Amino acid sequence: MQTSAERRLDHQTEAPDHFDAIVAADQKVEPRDWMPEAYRKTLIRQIAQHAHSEIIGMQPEGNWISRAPTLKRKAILLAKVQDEAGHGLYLYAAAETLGVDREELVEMLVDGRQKYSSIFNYPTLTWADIGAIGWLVDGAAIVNQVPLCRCSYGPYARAMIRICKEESFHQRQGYEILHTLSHGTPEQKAMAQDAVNRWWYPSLAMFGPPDGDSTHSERSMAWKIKRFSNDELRQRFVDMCVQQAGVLGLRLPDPDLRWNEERRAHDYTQPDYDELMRVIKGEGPCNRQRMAHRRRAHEDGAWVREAARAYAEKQHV
Amino acid sequence: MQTSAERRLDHQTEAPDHFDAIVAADQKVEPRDWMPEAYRKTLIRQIAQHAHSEIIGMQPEGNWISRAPTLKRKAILLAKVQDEAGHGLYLYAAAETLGVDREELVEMLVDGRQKYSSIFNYPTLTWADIGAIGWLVDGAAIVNQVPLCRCSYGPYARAMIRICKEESFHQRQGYEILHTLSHGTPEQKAMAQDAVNRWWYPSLAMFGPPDGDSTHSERSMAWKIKRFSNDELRQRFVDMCVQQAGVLGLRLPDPDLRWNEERRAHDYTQPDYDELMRVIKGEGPCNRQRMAHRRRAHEDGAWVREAARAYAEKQHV
Amino acid sequence: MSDTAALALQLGDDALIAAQRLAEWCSRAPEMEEDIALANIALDQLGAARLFLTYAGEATNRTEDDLAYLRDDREFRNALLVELDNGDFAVTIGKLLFLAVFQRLRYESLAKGPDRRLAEIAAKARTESAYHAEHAALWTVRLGDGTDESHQRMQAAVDALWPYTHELFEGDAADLRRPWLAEIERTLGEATLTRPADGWAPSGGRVGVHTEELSKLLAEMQVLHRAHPGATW
Amino acid sequence: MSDTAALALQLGDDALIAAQRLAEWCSRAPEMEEDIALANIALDQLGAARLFLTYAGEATNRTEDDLAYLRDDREFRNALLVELDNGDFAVTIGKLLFLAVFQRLRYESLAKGPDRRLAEIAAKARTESAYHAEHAALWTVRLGDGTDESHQRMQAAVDALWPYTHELFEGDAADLRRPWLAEIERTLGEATLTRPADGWAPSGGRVGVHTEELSKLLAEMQVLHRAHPGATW
Repeated sequence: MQTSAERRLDHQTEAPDHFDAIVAADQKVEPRDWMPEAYRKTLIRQIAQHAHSEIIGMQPEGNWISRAPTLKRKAILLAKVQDEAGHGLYLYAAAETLGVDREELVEMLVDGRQKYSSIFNYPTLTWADIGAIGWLVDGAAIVNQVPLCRCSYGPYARAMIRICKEESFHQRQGYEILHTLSHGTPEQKAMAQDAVNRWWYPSLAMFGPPDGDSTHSERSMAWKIKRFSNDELRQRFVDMCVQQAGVLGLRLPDPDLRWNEERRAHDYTQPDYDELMRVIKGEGPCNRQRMAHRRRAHEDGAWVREAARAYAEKQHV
Repeated sequence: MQTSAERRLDHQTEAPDHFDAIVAADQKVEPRDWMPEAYRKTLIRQIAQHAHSEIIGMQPEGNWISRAPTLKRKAILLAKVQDEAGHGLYLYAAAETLGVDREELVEMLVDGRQKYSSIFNYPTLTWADIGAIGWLVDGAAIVNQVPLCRCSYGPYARAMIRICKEESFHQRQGYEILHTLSHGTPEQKAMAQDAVNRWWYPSLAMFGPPDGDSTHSERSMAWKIKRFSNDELRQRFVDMCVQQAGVLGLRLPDPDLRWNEERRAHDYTQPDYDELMRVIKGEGPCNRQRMAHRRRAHEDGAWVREAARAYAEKQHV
Repeated sequence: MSDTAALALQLGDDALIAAQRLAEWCSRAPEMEEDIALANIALDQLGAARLFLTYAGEATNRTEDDLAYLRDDREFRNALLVELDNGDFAVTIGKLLFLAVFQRLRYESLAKGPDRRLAEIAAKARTESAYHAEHAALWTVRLGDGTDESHQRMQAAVDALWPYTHELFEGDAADLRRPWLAEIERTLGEATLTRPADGWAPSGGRVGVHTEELSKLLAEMQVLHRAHPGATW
Repeated sequence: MSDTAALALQLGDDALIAAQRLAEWCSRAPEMEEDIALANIALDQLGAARLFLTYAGEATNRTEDDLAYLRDDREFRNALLVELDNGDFAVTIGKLLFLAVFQRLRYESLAKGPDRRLAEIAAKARTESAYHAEHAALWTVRLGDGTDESHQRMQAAVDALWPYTHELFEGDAADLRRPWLAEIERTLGEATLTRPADGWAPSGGRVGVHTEELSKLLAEMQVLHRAHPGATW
């Protein structure tokens, strides 16, 4: 009979092979499986950042709930922002399977040690921004996320399947808002075009730096966390948007955007990656505002969470 | 040669006669003069309540500064509310000549030991309320205050002269707002009538309970702090308003209001004095809100006042 | 306006303004689960508001949006309770508890009432209200029987809101106060909170005399709709 | 729109939004004298705004009220600094200090400029700005060199606002930064405050890309005017 120390040793020596085999066979790594520490850390960082993005992402859209132009739109938008909180929860739960606490992760968000998607550091200036976020930002997110449904880490892949389903619903809603605006009054159409003008390049930047400059990418590919390069996904997104913009009757704000017959893809102007770096560094229009908002909510709620804990403890006595 | 103690004794024995003589001769009692303790206390209470009313009175009108319908109206309203702060300051200064501190008085306001005029416990619901407050509330204040310009206590009388001049300017502005509204669109006219409907009876109640129920009144008359009874002033106000309402083209909301040839005055329906008592007791629509607002401003500003004191002390070292 | 339309308007306005206030919590709640729960309740209230307002406007050919976006505060018929500032989480929970228990009782009674349309809407909404009341009661007990601070905040909230509960039972709803009180007193008791004394009973909401807060809430709620008259969204 | 009209619009919008924010303090200031002083400054800003906006609208036949009440935030040209939330009294004083010193320098330069109307308005406004700057400097020093708490709050305000000052010097106003800095650094020094490092420099106000706050400020400011198109007040 083996001692538990021996079993652990066995497990650890056999484990790397087992892990490699799972990944090679396109099967899922599960929480009980051995995994390289770097794989675990990469996943925690990525899933947490993704979860944080859902939570911070509630703010720019939440900004228009009180002012939504019809009750139906108000309900749809509120439900959407609520879904984002839900996505945050699934993702924190997926991260927790890797041996971290949600509370710990939230602390890291609140004190700036972990990041969230830079796209949410741009302001929502008009109602049409709600449409543009749905169409472009959720659209980009979906292009990014669909491959993650096949990610090698099981809990993350399963969370993504659920999230992608809802995201594509959100994207359709955003598209529909823009469609209504662009077929509405001249003021509404102008509002829609203005929003697309402002959100286009930040959406392109959501795919991250160009492949040449991307850190972490290669290893993530090998581990089958990531399946396509930043530039591949960006191209896919551009091609998709061009077609949809036509139906919407809106221009994408890129004079050099055109079909390249040879590449069977659109040529397009790259986003300003220096701007992306500045926004990541904390110098986007709304970084401080988003963080302050999150921090205030967290602090203002402290007494409530404490009360809930105290009450729960009394019930267990 | 007299000792100072003897002089003081002399002063005190001679003083009551001197005080009575001043009052009888319709001259002014000044801070240096001896005065009965009850006279002093009555004045402090009355002047402080008057000062508090100016300060609390900033709130209902301040509620519409951000929404004033033109820039000109915004400027006029802001200047008016600012004047009220100024009136508060003159009046606190007048009270201070009677040997109390402003800070002490403000504390008494903030913790509810001293009152302010109940009229400010009604909400301003529309822009027309700004007109109605100017016309009716300032109008009633002027009818109340003009006789105070001849009050026996010098500093109070002089403050009132200055205040009455500004108040009558404010009243004209309110009248003019209502006049513009009542000659504007049907919606504007309806807004004006609605405001007059709501402010009429509370304005009548500003003159206090009917003469039969009025405490303090007789002594104040004898001391020439007060010169007319509550009901005399109320009648004067009604007669004045009837005539002006005609020019405005607005109805006063009293079906029994009519000229009484015999009395050479208008008969009118008395305000609901039970309501007045409830509002004084703290149960008006906005008592808690007004007090909470004042208290918050006071508390939020504490660190600033402290800093100013600390800085001033450093300069004197 | 018929009595039924007037009643539908009142019910719709209560639910609409409650939804607008609850939605202010979105992205600000004390925990993520609660963010979702409050949004859910806001969505339920909004859903009920839409049904009631649609019904209220039919006779006069006005849509739910006409009623929500093109009336000013003097025309709104909600009780003052729902328009009050959210305050801290305890105030929000207090408002919800008082409102939701009332709504549930009212919807139960309407579901048995003579007007078929109102009965249908009420039958659907009462299930939701029961959940809202339960959720609010749970938090009332947690906060009341939690820490010293939470107890004190919850008691302060209940004290501040109590006067505004009287208005709910004006007119036809008078009979509901007794069962409402029974349920509220039970919850307050469980929460180790003191049931405030009755006294000051502000009102006016049902005849359009609101607090100064409502016109500001509406300014924000209606700004976009009003800026584009006749537009489709 | 001519360059002059565009400039007048920018100057008018700075002053108008500053006035709107300052007026929020009315009945809320830390002492009564300060309530009066802030209202005075708001009135000065509002007065200047009216003159600039009247001039800005002449060529296109729009009144000061057309410009103030019938544009949305994408059409406003104020610097972001003036639309930021008032925050605590230290933030308000910091905003006023940075703005008023800038306005005084800008008005001084315009008063000597070629456009007669702008020069006239600027000549009047610069005296007022000098007073505003003095008042703000006085408080900056008092708070900076007052108590520990006030020092910390004033430093935090200066740090938070500093990035937004860069935008003031965009375009034609670039030359003013040096004298502005000299004066601000002197005041900060006297106030025992640290001058923040330059770095992040948010902008966009001059082309109508504002913070999320502005459209909310405008929703409240414009609600009544917009609700009654064409009415006289």
